[in-house]
Amino acid sequence: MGSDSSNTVKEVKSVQSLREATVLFAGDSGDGMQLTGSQFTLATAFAHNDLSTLPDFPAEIRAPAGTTYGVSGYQLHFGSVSVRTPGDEVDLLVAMNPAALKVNLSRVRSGGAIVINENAFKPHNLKLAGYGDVNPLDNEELLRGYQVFKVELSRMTEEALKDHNLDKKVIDRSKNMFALGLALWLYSRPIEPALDWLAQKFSSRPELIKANQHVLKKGFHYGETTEDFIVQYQIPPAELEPGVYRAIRGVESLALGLVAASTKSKLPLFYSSYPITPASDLLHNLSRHKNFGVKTFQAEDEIAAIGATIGASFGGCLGVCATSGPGLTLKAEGIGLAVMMELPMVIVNVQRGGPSTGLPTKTEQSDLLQAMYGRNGEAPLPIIAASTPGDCFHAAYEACRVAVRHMTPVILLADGYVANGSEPWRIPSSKDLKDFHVPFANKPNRKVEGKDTFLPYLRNEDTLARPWAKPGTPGLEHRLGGLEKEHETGSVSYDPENHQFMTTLRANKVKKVAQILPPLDVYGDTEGDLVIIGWGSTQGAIRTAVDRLRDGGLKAGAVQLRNINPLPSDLGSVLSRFDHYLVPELNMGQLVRILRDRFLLPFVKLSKVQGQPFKASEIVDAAILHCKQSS
Amino acid sequence: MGSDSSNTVKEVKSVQSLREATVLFAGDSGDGMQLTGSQFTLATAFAHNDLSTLPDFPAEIRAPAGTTYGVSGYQLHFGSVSVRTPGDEVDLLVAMNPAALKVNLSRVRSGGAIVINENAFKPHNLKLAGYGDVNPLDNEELLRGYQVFKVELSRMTEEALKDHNLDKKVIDRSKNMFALGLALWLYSRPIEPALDWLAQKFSSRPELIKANQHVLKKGFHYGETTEDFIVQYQIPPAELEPGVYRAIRGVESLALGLVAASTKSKLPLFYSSYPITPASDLLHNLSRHKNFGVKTFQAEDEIAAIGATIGASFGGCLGVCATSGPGLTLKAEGIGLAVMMELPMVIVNVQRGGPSTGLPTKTEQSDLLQAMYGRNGEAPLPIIAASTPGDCFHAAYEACRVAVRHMTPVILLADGYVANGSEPWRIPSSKDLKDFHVPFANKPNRKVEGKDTFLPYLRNEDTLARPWAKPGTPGLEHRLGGLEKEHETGSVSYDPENHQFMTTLRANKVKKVAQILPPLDVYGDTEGDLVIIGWGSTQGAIRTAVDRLRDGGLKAGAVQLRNINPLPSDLGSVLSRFDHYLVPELNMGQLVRILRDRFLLPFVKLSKVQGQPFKASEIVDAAILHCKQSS
Amino acid sequence: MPTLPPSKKPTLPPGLGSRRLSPSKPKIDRKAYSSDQDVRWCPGCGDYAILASVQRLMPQLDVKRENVVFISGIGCSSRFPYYMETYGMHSIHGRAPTVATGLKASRPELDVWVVTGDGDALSIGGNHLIHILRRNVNLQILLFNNQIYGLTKGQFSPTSEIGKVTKSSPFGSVSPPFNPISISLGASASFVARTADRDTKHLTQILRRAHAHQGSSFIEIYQNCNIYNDGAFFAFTEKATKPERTIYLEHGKPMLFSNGSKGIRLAGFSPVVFDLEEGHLSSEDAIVYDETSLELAEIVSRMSQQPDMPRPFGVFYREERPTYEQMLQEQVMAVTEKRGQGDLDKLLHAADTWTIS
Amino acid sequence: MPTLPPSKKPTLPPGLGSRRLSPSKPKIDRKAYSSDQDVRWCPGCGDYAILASVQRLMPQLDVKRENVVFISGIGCSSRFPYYMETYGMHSIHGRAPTVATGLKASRPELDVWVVTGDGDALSIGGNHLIHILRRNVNLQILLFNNQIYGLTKGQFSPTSEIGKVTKSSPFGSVSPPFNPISISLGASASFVARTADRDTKHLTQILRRAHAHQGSSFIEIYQNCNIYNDGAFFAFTEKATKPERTIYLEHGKPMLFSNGSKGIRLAGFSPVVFDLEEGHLSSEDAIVYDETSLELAEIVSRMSQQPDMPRPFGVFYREERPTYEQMLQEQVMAVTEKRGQGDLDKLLHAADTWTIS
Ligand SMILES: Cc1ncc(C[n+]2csc(CCOP(=O)(O)OP(=O)(O)O)c2C)c(N)n1
Ligand SMILES: Cc1ncc(C[n+]2csc(CCOP(=O)(O)OP(=O)(O)O)c2C)c(N)n1
Ligand code: SF4
Ligand code: SF4
Ligand SMILES: [Mg+2]
Ligand SMILES: [Mg+2]
Repeated sequence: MGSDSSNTVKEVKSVQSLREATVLFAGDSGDGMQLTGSQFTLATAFAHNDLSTLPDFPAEIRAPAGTTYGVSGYQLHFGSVSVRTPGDEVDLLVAMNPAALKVNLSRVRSGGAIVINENAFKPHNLKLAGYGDVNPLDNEELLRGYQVFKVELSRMTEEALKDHNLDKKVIDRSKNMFALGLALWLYSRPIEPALDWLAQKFSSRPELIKANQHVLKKGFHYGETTEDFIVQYQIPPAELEPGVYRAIRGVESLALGLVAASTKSKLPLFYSSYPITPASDLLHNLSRHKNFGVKTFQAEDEIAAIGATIGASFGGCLGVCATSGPGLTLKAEGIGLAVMMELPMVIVNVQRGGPSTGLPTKTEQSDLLQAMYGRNGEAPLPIIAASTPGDCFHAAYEACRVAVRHMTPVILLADGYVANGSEPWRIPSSKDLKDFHVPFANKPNRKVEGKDTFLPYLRNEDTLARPWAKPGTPGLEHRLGGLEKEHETGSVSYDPENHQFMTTLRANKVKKVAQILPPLDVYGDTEGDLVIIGWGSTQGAIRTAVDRLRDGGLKAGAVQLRNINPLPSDLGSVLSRFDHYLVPELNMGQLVRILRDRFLLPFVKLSKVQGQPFKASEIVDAAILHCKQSS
Repeated sequence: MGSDSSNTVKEVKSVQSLREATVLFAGDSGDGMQLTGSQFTLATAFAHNDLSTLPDFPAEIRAPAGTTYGVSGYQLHFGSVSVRTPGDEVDLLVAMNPAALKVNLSRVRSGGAIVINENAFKPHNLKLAGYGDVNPLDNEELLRGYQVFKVELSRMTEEALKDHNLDKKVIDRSKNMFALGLALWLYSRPIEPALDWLAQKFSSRPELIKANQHVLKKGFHYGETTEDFIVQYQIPPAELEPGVYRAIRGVESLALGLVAASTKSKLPLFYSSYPITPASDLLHNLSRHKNFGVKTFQAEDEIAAIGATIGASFGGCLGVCATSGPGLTLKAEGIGLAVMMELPMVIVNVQRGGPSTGLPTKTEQSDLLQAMYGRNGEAPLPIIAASTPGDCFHAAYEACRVAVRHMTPVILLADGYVANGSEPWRIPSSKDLKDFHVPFANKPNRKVEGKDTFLPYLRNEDTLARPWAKPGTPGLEHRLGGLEKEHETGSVSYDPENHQFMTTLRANKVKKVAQILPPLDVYGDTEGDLVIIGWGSTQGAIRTAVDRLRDGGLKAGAVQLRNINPLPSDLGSVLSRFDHYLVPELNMGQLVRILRDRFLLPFVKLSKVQGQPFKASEIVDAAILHCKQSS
Repeated sequence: MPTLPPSKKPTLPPGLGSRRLSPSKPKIDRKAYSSDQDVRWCPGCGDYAILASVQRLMPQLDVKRENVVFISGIGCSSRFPYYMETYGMHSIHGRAPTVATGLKASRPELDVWVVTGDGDALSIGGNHLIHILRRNVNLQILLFNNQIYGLTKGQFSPTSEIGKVTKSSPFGSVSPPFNPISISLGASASFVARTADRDTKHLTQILRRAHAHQGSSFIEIYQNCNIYNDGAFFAFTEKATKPERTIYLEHGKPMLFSNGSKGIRLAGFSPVVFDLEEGHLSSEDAIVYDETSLELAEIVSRMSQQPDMPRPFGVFYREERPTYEQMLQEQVMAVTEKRGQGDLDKLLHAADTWTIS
Repeated sequence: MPTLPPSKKPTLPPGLGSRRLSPSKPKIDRKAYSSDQDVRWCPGCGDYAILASVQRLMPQLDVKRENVVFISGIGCSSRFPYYMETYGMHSIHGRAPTVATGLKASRPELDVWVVTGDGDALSIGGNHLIHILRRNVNLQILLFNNQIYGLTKGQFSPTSEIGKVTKSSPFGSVSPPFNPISISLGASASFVARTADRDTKHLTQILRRAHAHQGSSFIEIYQNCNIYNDGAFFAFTEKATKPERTIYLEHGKPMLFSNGSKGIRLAGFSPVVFDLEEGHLSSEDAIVYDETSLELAEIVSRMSQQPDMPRPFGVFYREERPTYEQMLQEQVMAVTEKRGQGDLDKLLHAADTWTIS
């Protein structure tokens, strides 16, 4: 880094060590906040902190500049301790314009720091943000209790680049690098990863590498030199399990899990999808992995996507498709067909705010009951949920395994939060992944009247799976379809007893999945006052809440359900060891219905539908309230 | 009737009076069994009996003659007492061929009568029916315990028509009239309605009127004259409430209910549908009522049908569409949009056997949870179920009223059994139908900054309905859509609190429907040992079972839920008066899940998925077993 | 050179000069048609120009604002209804034609406009599009074709060219595109036209004619998505290349382009370009465009797939045939006339009845 | 009379005389392709003849039985796969093309046939049909057109004529029909043909040619539903009327019918009938059919909508272009070649990593 080295900082500024911190970058959609956030994340990962992120962007592609609905934010929580949520409260807000301040001020903890791009606080922007004629920077009342740093971000960026011979637009766009540099300095993060990344990103345009790197360093140096900032923070490395790590986003992790399942099972991955937020990135990701034999198919709609998945799976491939809520409705009929034909495949649903088009870029967990029951007739299937960005890998892998083992479609539930969020991820070794047995049928399986015959619905007694015979296998020609099938032969049957039998059998097959589930992992106390039951992306907030509750003296535990259908068989005995049951969900209460029905226990729901994940404090409060009320 | 008069019969044969009887006509799809059954029904209705029917036909249009899967049946239960099911056991089976005997023999009660068309028991037919080389008519073992009447139906029909100069096929096709005549005689029914009907049906072909009437009478006389039949039965009129009656099929009744709602509300009925068994008949029915201003639209698929319904409803019409299970999956996304836009409409789902294409011509109740939850996001809506063919009228009327009152889509659940079945129906008078208030908005509803403004999401506090402003109304121009709406203004809003508020509000609006529900009608005992909770078409079997249980000394009651969402508010207090709870459903247990979740009581399910309605005896047995086990 | 068959002589197409149709209209200006919602498209998006043209056109048409309804699906383009101070619906992806059909069939007096994108109309909504066209529901369908999925941030669409590199096709798309004009002609559309966002005069003229047409009017509008597919149509809209690369179809006029220096004639069944300046052939040799000839429309529509051909704009085809809602309404009236207005009590009793007292 | 452009001179279309392509095939007979399921169509249904023709044709084709897959939707016609002793799927209504696309894209070596009805393919399934055609997935699509919904007992379909009285249109349908040939041409199908159940020789010949074609082959098969729409096509299939009412398209041959006594020529852009026996015009004046001309195919396809025209049968259009699965496969291979076969562990580490020990 030559003479720009920042190694001298610590001598002039006081350095304060923290266990954890939460930073939020917020600005216009066009301000590059998502990039800024991810670069800060990378630097933080390199500093060996644990971390969790929450990107949050508007539904519009480029909402008009300056408006509150055009604000894009990236929140990052990191620490030397285990970090599981993007942070309940913000320690540092970087606000690039008035709208960003307006939208996010309430998230900053009292005493927290706010870095403000002073140059953006002009009358026009103030009006757009709804501040009217009064500049909030002049409003002491409003900003009382915060440490406010007004920085002339835009102007200093211009200054820095005045000799770079770049057009005004380009210059203005680099101001996020100033903010990044400053933030990196504030938390004593290395700037090398960001410098490298810039070099790569603009490899074809050296002038932009130079300019952006220059601004980045200027930001860093600004922190170092200006007297505004008297404290610099340092967050020591977290104690993470030994291993090789990378930062990973949920969608990437999902994609890798699918590729891993395909590689280990030697089943070619056929992925079909119709773009929909927030699932599209999975399509983007997988379409790059063609050299793993992955074929991606952008279908004309979600119905075609599930149809193609069924076709590929009939053909002996690992058929996978992904969508979000509205798309899942359209796949319902096809999934029902797959249930009837008993073909293995994985349907990923990256949930978003509903109903209808709802809040397409916001997170929610409100498709659980749709996943369970959103098909005509009795059409049960296994449901698996991913709890963290890194866990998406394992959940995806597991979904594929279950699908193939039991010859059934599996729904894998993720949500916008887990898919877009990122965390440090210990990279597994391919050889440590569970093996995958794919027993394609290759010969007749029954003598009927002396003739070798293939019965496509003969069962494996253990898994209740029927055989998978792929076209191209001589002698196993057979026909599948959506009409009720006769036991074993698979012929069309309208026989009343057969229908009852097959309906029960299909239900039992799904129940069989519980056989291979590992014992439940109860976080915190394994018996006591309160158990919190969650599923999917709420894991971080729930575990943090359990820590706090235990710190407060409650005997509290938590169970995060990876498998929602079937429920793990030891769930009942875990529950029996607690007095109270709290079920926090980002919906109006869905898992809680399943649990109440199953166990007839007074589970209490905690609902949130605000397009945002839980704060740990919300769960803590609800838990305390509930335990108090009922005792 | 001239010299053919049958008034002399009673003198020569012994006449036995019965309280009730069950007759089953069974033959090839081409044998006209459905017609025979409905004519017998009509005659029975004219004899003022109460009755209930169960038509049962194959999925194929014309399955190959003589096979068991080609058997078409029509079962009819009638009596001087209240009749609520098509009968658990058959007293008289008319079997037109070996396959019909094979399929239905087990339904005949021991001691029951079987009239067999002897001429059809030829080697070819026997083989097709799976009897191999042995004629069951020669198999004493098989037919022991039944009164068997072998009748040369085919031959006698030929004889009767030999001078009529008709071709062989036409002659053969009239043999069902012989069977009908004989059956009418056996139960002392009048033959005039059938004679009139023939005259009408063949009005353009007098030779067929003559021939069929002739054969019908021959059948009647055959009973009278042959010595085979020594007893004739008589079933005295039932004590029905005074009024004007007609026999009505469920689909007809549905159609009339919709037309009635349209007439009373003065909302033009716009009905769109894509044909699907067993809902298509509703389209066929309504498309005849154009002079009521009814417009029917056969859409390109179910998605288009719900879309057109939404369009019509936006336009201020009574939008209705109907489908069956697989079609409901396809409507899910559209229904979610209607929930978000809060437009009134009725979606009729005539359930059939699932999953997937399943058993399209058989009955099942397995779409309840789909109706509840089969949409993305939190999208609650009212669900109403029809319990008998005649009740379809009232359920349809009520569904329309609720939809308009609360500005919400409503799902009306029927099933193949209730839609195809028929019963005597007391015709309501149009003036006795509940009034229908349709408050179209016609002026601005809020002053905003001094300006008259129309807020499309301002609420009626009582119903929580928003105003319905139809295009064409000056000054109320507004936009609807599937994105989350801001309270009152209806503008697009991504605000977290607003989303929580609106989600809760939509849920509360549906709950408000409970306000206008009449107190629950508890059948049988209103407190005691056991309450049976059912919904939809199981009503008849459940009530019959309750009668029998009470005869057996149990204090038993029954509640048939017309409203499943929201549940009636007095259900809890009804339940509290009983010790045991049984929930019979034609599915694997769906209502029972809702009830267990809601009341945390040990409801016990009774599941049947055989494409057939419950027999009362199945419910009686389960009830006794359950009460025994738990005491 | 083929001549027009006698029965199909050019007539003044409806909608041309529609101002004359309503000479005394009071001046309502564009603002009356602008809603209070902030327009949220990206700065520079082609959608703005289309919106402005529509808002300016509406007051000139012979309709009351309260009778106007805009219905859209999902996509950037489908935000359109929010910005129009008329009745409107932003429905679900691909289904706008179904909603519009239900609305128009039940309320024929309304003036209904469908706004849709290339993904909305031709990917997920392809079926509804061809069905509304065959039924000939009387409304206008504005397909904003930007050859990309805008709202979902840049995947290839059913009109994207083969080989297109996008987020979902990093090595190039392998799906050949639809030709929207050919599809709609194949589906028996009764009015088929193409125009572009940047040529607001032509756009307005085409919209006016579409509005005057009785039946489904299908208008493909080339629209620039400056974020994900910038410049896709610049060859046809920018001054430098436009004369060479476009040809404007005008009923009864010879098919000429390049400022009249080139023409299109038929060789066999295929259109070919000829140069008037070479002197062998004159404008007499050019095809005289006949917008009532379905065969000619189909021939000309295929020029869009040939890179060496100028791209045709204007009205490809127009046919007068009964509208769906008109036939439906007539049937209702005919049945009512024959049977009399329905009487509910009579209907309830319309079966064999008996009385129990 | 227009002449063929030089580049499009007739060539021997593939599939004609395919027996010669595989001269030494062992005789497997039709039975090997009959499954053990009872055929459950109504006696007299046109589906039987098509089934028999397909079962007879299969052994003559150069494919192994285990590589053959029949995929259908829902409808009477869609029961077809149950009766073929091959792999098969009776999927859901309208979606067979999607299943077939997934299967064929992932297993290009299979020989896939789609069987569908007019309701299945053109009503609920219209979108998938046009998309599979544009993508040009290499398979055969057999559309059994009986102009009615058979399985649901007789409602009008998207190919039923206007005014048709059915259960759902007691006063006559008000929906104009699709022309399946035009729709498929509009959707850029690469092989489009029409034949009929009762002409098993022609049917077989067309199926053979479709099979030989590389790409999506669309075959409309007129099929008699003797229960709900008996005789819909008798004018084209019965001896008395067939010569007058049909014309068989043959590549490179003049368009003649009525036993050679009448011909079709072009007037303007429209086809017209002329009488050879009147002596003014000879067979030289008839259009020489060119199945490689899209423009001609479209012109001729419109004859089906004109009641005074003979109905065209045969191959309307054929074009060679890459298949979807071939392009997809080539892309996979190219990327693999460039990057090497994927290594999972490398991929998992393909990011900025750090080690904690
Ligand atoms: C059922 C469903 N599937 C997918 C989506 C996601 N989606 C929204 S708009 C869109 C495509 C937009 O492309 P286009 O119609 O061309 O409109 P543009 O944004 O380009 O104007 C998609 C795939 C959705 N909203 N609903
Ligand atoms: C989603 C769905 N909607 C409707 C149906 C009912 N349905 C089955 S087949 C069919 C139409 C059959 O017509 P066609 O495709 O022409 O086949 P055909 O029976 O005439 O051969 C319909 C509407 C269904 N099975 N699934
Ligand atoms: S993404 Fe493209 S189409 Fe969408 S608003 Fe932006 S520029 Fe317009
Ligand atoms: S209904 Fe028609 S199409 Fe269906 S099997 Fe019978 S004859 Fe064939
Ligand atoms: Mg687009
Ligand atoms: Mg058909």
